[in-house]
Amino acid sequence: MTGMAGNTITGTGEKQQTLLGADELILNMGPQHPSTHGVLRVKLKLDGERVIASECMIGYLHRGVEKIAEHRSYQQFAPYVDRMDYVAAVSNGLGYCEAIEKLLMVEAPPRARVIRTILTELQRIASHLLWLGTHALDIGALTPLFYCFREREEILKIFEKYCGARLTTHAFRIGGLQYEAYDTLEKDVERFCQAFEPRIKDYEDLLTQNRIWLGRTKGVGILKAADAIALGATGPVLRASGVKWDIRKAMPYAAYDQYKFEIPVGTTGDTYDRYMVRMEEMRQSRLICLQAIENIPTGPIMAKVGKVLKPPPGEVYHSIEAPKGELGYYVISDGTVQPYRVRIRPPSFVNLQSFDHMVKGHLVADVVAIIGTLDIVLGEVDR
Amino acid sequence: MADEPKEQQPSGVPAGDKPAASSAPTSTPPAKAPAAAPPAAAPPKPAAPPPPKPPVQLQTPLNNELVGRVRAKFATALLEAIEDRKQAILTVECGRLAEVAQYLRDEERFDLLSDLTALDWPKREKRFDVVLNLYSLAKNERLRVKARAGDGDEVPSVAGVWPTANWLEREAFDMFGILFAGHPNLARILLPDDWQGYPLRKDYDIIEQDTSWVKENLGLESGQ
Amino acid sequence: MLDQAIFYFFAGVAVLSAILTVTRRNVVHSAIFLITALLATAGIFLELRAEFLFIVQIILYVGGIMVLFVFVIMLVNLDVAVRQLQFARQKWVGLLISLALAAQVGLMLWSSRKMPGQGMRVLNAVPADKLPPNSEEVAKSLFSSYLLPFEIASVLLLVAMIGAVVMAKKRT
Amino acid sequence: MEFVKQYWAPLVCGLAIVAVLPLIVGYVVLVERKIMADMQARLGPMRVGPHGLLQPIADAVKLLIKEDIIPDDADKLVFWLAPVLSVGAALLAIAGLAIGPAFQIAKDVNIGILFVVGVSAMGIFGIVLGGWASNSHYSLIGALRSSAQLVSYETAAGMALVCGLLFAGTLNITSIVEAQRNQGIWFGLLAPVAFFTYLVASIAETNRAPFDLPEAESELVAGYMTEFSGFRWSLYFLAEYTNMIVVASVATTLFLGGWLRPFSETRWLDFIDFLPPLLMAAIGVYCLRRTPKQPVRVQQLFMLVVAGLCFALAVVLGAPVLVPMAKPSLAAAVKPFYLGIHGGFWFILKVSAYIYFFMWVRFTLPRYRFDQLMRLGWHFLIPLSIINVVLIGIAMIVGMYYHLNGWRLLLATIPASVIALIIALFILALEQKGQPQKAPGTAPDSYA
Repeated sequence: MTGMAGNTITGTGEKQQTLLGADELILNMGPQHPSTHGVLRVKLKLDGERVIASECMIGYLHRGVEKIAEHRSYQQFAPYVDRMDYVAAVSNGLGYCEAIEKLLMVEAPPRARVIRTILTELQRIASHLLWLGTHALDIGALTPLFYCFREREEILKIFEKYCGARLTTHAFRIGGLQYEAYDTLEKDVERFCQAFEPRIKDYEDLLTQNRIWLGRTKGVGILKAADAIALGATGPVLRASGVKWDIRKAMPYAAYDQYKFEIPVGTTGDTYDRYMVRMEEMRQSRLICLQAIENIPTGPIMAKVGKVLKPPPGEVYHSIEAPKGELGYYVISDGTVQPYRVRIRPPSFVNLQSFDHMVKGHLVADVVAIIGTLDIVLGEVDR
Repeated sequence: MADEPKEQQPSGVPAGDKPAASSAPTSTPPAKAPAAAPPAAAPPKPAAPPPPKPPVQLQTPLNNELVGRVRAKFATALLEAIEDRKQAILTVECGRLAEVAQYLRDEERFDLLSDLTALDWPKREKRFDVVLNLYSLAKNERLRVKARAGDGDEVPSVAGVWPTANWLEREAFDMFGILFAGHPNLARILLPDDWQGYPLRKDYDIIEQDTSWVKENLGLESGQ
Repeated sequence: MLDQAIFYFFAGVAVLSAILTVTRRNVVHSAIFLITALLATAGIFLELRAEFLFIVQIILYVGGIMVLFVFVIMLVNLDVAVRQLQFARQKWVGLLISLALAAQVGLMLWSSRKMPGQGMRVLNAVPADKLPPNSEEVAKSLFSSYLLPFEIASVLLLVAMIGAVVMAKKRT
Repeated sequence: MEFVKQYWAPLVCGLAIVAVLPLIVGYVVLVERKIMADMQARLGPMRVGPHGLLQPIADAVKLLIKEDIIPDDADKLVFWLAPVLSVGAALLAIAGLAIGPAFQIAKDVNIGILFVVGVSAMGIFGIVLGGWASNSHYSLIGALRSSAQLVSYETAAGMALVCGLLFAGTLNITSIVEAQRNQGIWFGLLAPVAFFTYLVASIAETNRAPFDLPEAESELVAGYMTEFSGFRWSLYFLAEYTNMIVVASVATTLFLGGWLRPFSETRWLDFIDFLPPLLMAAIGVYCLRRTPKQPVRVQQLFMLVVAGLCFALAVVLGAPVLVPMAKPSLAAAVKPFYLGIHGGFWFILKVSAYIYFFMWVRFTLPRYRFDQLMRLGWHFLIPLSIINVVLIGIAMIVGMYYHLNGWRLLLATIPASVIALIIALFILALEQKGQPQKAPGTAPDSYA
């Protein structure tokens, strides 16, 4: 398995005999590159068009979030969590708040948990929409991007009505919710879900049966199930390789155990399967939202948690199913107001590790497609 | 919090062996005497929020069949098995971490290494804790394995067992300076290669770092 | 008078760019001058009202062969080729051959001078009415009287193409 | 002198083309951006002039005053020459085209279509030399890729043209259209497979839509155009769009019956002649109705001007059709006038429909990878077009044998086209079976 470990391109390595006798070409992609989804630098060793080896250089967006956590109180650190995966801020917040609630051995009231589920699922759809738009744009299809952003705009409007912010929402508080659901929340979500179904069909018409799209995604960036588990890939990347594991089903949190939804699983683990898995996930999230808004339980929206949180010393590891994969929080408290250590397990960081494994043997054009299909957000990779 | 996997409940009565306090709090008054045995009837789940009396002791020693098998196989290596908030924690001797990891992955089928990180307890003589959060897809079960390492000790790398540990160990090295023996390419991953010091160590003072950088690069006194 | 002027212009351009092709040190420049030389000859064909030859010259030589020339120049990394010594002191051999060639041309010119009306220097005037469409003429002659050479040539080309494909196949 | 006397008309037309073309290309770009926006649920350029109508002028001025950067040790001569060569080839190709029966620069050039194709093939040099001259590794790869693509798709386009020429029997553009008029049917209907192959090959030849690999933004920055800025870059841009117009007009001339009105020979369909003026009048009315909705006074004025223009055009187009009705005596005098203007209208309508299809394909389809693109060209398009030539030849012989001409020739050509399609599917199946999902490692390297 050691062969799996990411190899680095040191200057020494023997010069492989390439096609025209020309030495291999070291091509630098990024950190400023239209398709690296943020400040990722990929060092590609090419033989003509073919990639022999690749190495990801990350850290350009490292803000030292974990160091900051040790100097902030539990509530003060919550907004920082949104800045990591800025595309799916709501689910970051949910993960953090639930981890601290677990540390406090406190449980959010049912009404709060249902509203949290609705907002997290909407955020998953928004995150997948952004992924679909940029992924299709990298492969050359110009139109899906604008359709996806039109739908995503609807979701961001709902967030704005609920908590005033669109992107880094800080929508949840430790122990429950800060804001009561605004009165037309059910109607807005209902309207969005009704309008969304035909829209997904539009994307599918544009891409799924498109021969060029099939040509560019089928058999590209294959990650077999065993490799996916060994490389720690989680979320849609793992499920597309055929492993049926979703934290929402395996270890249900918030209100997921109350709703029926399937988990889409791929077969070959290539870019096309990851595309199909994410499209199906969007449909399932829509179903969850519809089931959830039917009966949002009444009652308090905040558990009895004091103003000053001093969780008993100890540690907890809590993970949720973020749109990109398993987002884990390992929080250690020493009984004081500030956490002793908050370790965040970012799905994009771990999924990016399988990039080197996937890209070997492909052409430069596929590198772009593989970065897109991993759906990485550099804010989360670098923390 | 219905997410606790049922079969993971500690069946046996907490055995009598002493729970070495896994987290010796530095700044707070020594709330628990490290040697004192935990109150026998540790309430499985404190119903009311912890009353202002000294913070209740949540770490209870753990002795289920998993711990039994591991103790049978690695008698001396397994230093301690406790449970904190219904999550199993095994503390393993640092030298034999790789072996235990191999065993856990092959026999116990913990095939997914969710996370590998490190903790810094400057007060202790072996200051670092290397923490592995494992997950078993088959048994839908989580396990946390800890190994204590001093500053400059060589921790055997588990990148051989789970390739995902490659970058996670590089990050632990980058942030804490823990050396991992047998790691294919131990180098900084997030910080620039010529960065001095290891930021996530407790004694790595941000203010001091900022003033020294400003003085060195800009040649003037930083306003901090 | 105008035809004379155009002819000499094209002929001048052709000769000049031919010389430049040979003397340029930069390979791409010489390729460009070779293209101008071929275009100039195409111009001369046009001047002689042979538009089919004109367009065939452009498509074949300039659009086909020269593109591959430039293609190869790009692919093979040039810095190695430029450093090698180009002019291997074959001045004398070159001079000798050009003299022989000049003698031959001179002989032809001199001998044609005596034949009335066939003189190379005198171009016949442009016929006033519509020209016989020479594409059709070329086609007719190609497929009637010269059918056999046409077929042999095409077979030859086919063989050459197959040979190229076989050689270029990757020794996998 | 007598030279000027003899050739003043083509000279003037040539001058007009070179002057007007950048403007036409500017507005083609605007139309493309507007249609793209419309397809993507947005508005497109709206800021410069009413509905962005002055955008091309703004673009042109921007490009002119932009700083002209030359990479430091680039080859000055070649760096200057490359875009000029590209535009020169494209403009020269336009000279061979015939917009209407009246408007043709190179009057009845005997090798019409061949001239246009041959000269536009010279555009490759502009691209290759441009890529080489800016001596950055990205543009060199981009240049090599695009030249490989152009060379391979030219063959396919050439064979498709051959198929069309089989029906026409001549290379001269005006006589091709005459042939379509005499046979009463457009060659595109007789040889649909050839038309389809030419369509695909022409998209690839102008580096557009699914085949726009050389300047695929997501990979090699901007391919051969990377180092060119300001006016040099706009020359390449001009060349690309002129090539698009050239390719569209060649296709229209050969497959869509040049300047012929649909069903030009059937007398009882003559009311189609009223279509152009009515269409123009309709656009004029639409502009009038939109005028009050314009926010700014000057935009309302502008819309009025546009409406006036449309009505004037409607009158100009209507006159040759209405006048003979009013005074039959004038019919003969009006005839050439009618042919020229209506012919021009239909030609431009068909060319713009063809270009609209280019744009439509560009906004919906993702981009091919380079080796897929080459495989499509060599393994599918070229064999298909060659087979199609053979089949159409056989169909024509059968047609001659049974004296089928005009619409009846369809009886022979339709089976030929069907057989060609079956063979095409067979090739595709072969392709699919040959390497259903070849491991990427063994994908044919594009330079092999």
